[in-house]
Amino acid sequence: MAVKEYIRERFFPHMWCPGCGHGIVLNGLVRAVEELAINKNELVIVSGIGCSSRISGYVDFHSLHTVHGRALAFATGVKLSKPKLNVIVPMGDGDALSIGGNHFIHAARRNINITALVMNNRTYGMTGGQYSPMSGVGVKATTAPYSTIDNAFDCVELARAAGASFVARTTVYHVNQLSELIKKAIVHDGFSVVEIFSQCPTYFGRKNKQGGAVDMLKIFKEKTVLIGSDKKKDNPALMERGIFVEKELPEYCKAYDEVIARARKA
Amino acid sequence: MDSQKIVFTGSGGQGLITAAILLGEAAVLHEGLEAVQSQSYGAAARGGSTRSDVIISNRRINIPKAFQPGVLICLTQEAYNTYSSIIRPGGLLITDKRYVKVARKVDARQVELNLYQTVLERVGTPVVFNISVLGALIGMRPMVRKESVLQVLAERFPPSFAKSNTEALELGFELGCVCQDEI
Amino acid sequence: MATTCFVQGNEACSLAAMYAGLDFFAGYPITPSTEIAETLSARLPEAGKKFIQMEDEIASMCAIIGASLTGSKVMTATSGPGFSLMQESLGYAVMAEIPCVIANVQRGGPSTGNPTHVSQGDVNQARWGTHGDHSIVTLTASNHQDVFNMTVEAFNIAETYRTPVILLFDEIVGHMREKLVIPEPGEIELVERLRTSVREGVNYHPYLPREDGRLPMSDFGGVHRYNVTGLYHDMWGFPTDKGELVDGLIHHLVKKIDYAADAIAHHVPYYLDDARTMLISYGSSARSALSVVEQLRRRGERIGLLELQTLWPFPVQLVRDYARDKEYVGVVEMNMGQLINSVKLAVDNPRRVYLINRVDGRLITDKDIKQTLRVIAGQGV
Amino acid sequence: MSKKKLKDHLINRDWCKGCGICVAMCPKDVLVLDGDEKAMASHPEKCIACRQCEKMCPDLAIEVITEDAHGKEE
Repeated sequence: MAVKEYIRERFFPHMWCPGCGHGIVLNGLVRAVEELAINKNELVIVSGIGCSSRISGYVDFHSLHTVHGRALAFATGVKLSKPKLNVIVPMGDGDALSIGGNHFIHAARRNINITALVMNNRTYGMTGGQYSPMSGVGVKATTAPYSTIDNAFDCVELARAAGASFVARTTVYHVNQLSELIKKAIVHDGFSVVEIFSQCPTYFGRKNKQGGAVDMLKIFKEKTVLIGSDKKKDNPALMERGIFVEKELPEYCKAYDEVIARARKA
Repeated sequence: MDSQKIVFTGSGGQGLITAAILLGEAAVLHEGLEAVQSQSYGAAARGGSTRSDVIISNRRINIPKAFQPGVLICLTQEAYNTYSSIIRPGGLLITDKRYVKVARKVDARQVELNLYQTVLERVGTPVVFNISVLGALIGMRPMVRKESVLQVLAERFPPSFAKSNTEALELGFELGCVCQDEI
Repeated sequence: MATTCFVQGNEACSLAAMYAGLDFFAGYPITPSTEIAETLSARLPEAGKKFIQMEDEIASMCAIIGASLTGSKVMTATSGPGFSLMQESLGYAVMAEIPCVIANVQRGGPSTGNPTHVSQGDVNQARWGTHGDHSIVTLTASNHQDVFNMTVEAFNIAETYRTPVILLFDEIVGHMREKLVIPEPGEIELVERLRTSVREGVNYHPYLPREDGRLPMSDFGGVHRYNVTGLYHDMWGFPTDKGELVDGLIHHLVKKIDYAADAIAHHVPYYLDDARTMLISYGSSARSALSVVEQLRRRGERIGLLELQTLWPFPVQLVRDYARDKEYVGVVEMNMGQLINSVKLAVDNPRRVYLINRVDGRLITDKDIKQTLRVIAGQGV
Repeated sequence: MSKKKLKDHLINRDWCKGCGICVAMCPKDVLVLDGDEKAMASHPEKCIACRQCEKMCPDLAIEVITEDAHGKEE
């Protein structure tokens, strides 16, 4: 395993808390990139702000650590300007779906060939455990001492409705599926979204009495099923994992090439 | 040549801004003059009131707005009511009978054209009304040559418009020249 | 042969950007700047280059920063409300030293204000709109030839100093049409991006200035994989909170622009040699100021105009030198007094600096200026 | 394809934060946390080289080294 070829070892140990699921996402991402044997010089990682976004500093790609919520907008500039680059955008749930929600749906609408990884731990970890748009109703957070009343998004349905041509979901417990889905998302020619349930034992776990990292991983195991599983029929509350959308649609940068062709003909 | 200040007023969609641009462009590109064109914008793209100012001079033009224009063209009653007072005393106020009933309250020579009707009868389409207004203007006040405007029309519009544009400009120009004798 | 055309100021800005080698534009429609996006949406694809209409101004500013890092010359255009939205990422471009050009065609404000009327109310926002200590370059112009020149200069400064450059035009200049002579290619010198000569495998430091102060860049997609962040960072671009590194970074960001103030102090003096009264103005109000100066000169008054085209960094030395022998200075601007504060700080006798303004969305006229001048001179209205 | 055999667990003690995920997720109880709260292979002989610990380690601190039947390192 040549994982170390793809990381910046001098910054390890990383800054995430013990047992943080984001490290497992990093692990799966690096594994996926290694298996795809992508030239590191053609890989750009663009991230926003939050615990998740620190992932960009740890990988030995071209790395762009931007402002909160706008990573996809920066990434759109990178990709459209130089379409041969592979652009991967890891985001937290607040980064992607709260402050960055508009950029998320518009990147999906354009179907620009960017891989968005939504690392969903249902909280704002960096600022100390406030509730996020993915916390859902009845959750305790440092800004919800009486528990939340806000509904959560369904990230998969949002991405699908907005026009993403690859949409998948998994958890950091399902590590083999994790790197497989990231690989498929990177290879997919269009906007791809992988929502990854990730645990924050420090804030979400503690506040909501879910136990430590191991206990939270077990919850991911128990509360999710593969798409199409019979278990879902018996227990509709189970969250499905797998690929929800995978279709060929015109990719934005390629469509833009046609604009250039039309402009030159005119 | 002293500065010529012309203000076109009417409603959006009448093509007045285009006429103003054509005038400025003819002066700059084909007469070696300086020109500035500006327009006031309303929120509505069509149907709102429109004003476009053109200043033509052989010197640098500092202030781009024509506060007291020597020529004022009003092509709606509303524009006439609103703007007729801004004309420079002794200036030229041009209206079209189709759109404006004049009240003769200002100190200006007022010329009432019957241009819209004539264009409809002779060219067959009201689309080129603005071009004929421009023709009438330079017929009355030869600030740029007709040939310069024809050249700009040829550069700006596809060949399919050439015939009706030329007819409209000539028609307006003729009427303008006739009026020039009267004013 | 240079080409002569009769265009809007916004078109002049667009044509200049193309002349300067613009590769990538991202923007969002907003009056009175929209013609820049419209013109470039036609021109850029013709040249095989990129135009994108983003979902908002925030995204537009972010997208041009991303594109710049791949080696593109980039630009966005907006007006007041959009400029407000861009401030966070504008600060990012300052911090990460990203060459980019932001055209702000000013309208009335605050808030939605008046989209179709003139104002010069964003002068201080251009300087201090984003948070934190920083320096910034802001250029402006009063006529289309200068709009062209200053736009090309904006790209040149952006590349030279690795900095965002703001073009601060106004509604009058943006929307009016006048003559523009487009120079031949090569007639105006262009500054191209300075790229590192460091070879693959050798340590490249994206934030280590050369002896001349310039920082050679490496395009994303090239052989050097480095980090770009809005956090305080070291010479590799990685976050740091070490005191001496942070101190060095902040000083570098401010000094690289402020030390260049004299070199980039673009201005036009009119009749200042023997003037006893000096007007200072910029943008469309400088046209009215010049009209006044010419009228009063014809009456024998010794008055002149200093038209500033570089607003930030404020040309302190230039203004101080011109103001030295003047009885008084009138600053003509269409706001409640923004640039005048810097003028007062620059001159020896700030009590002889007067504001001549108009803020009702109409162009300040020669009459307005003359009336205030009479008041200043104690001659009554 | 010949079956992979464990050669070694490389555990980077500087990176390991002692979260215990590897210990809990190992199907064969190979790993434990030692007195310093760092992962350690206490029963390497039971390892089936499934790499679950390697893939699930949030600290990227574990590498499972295997060899094939001919003793070639993988």
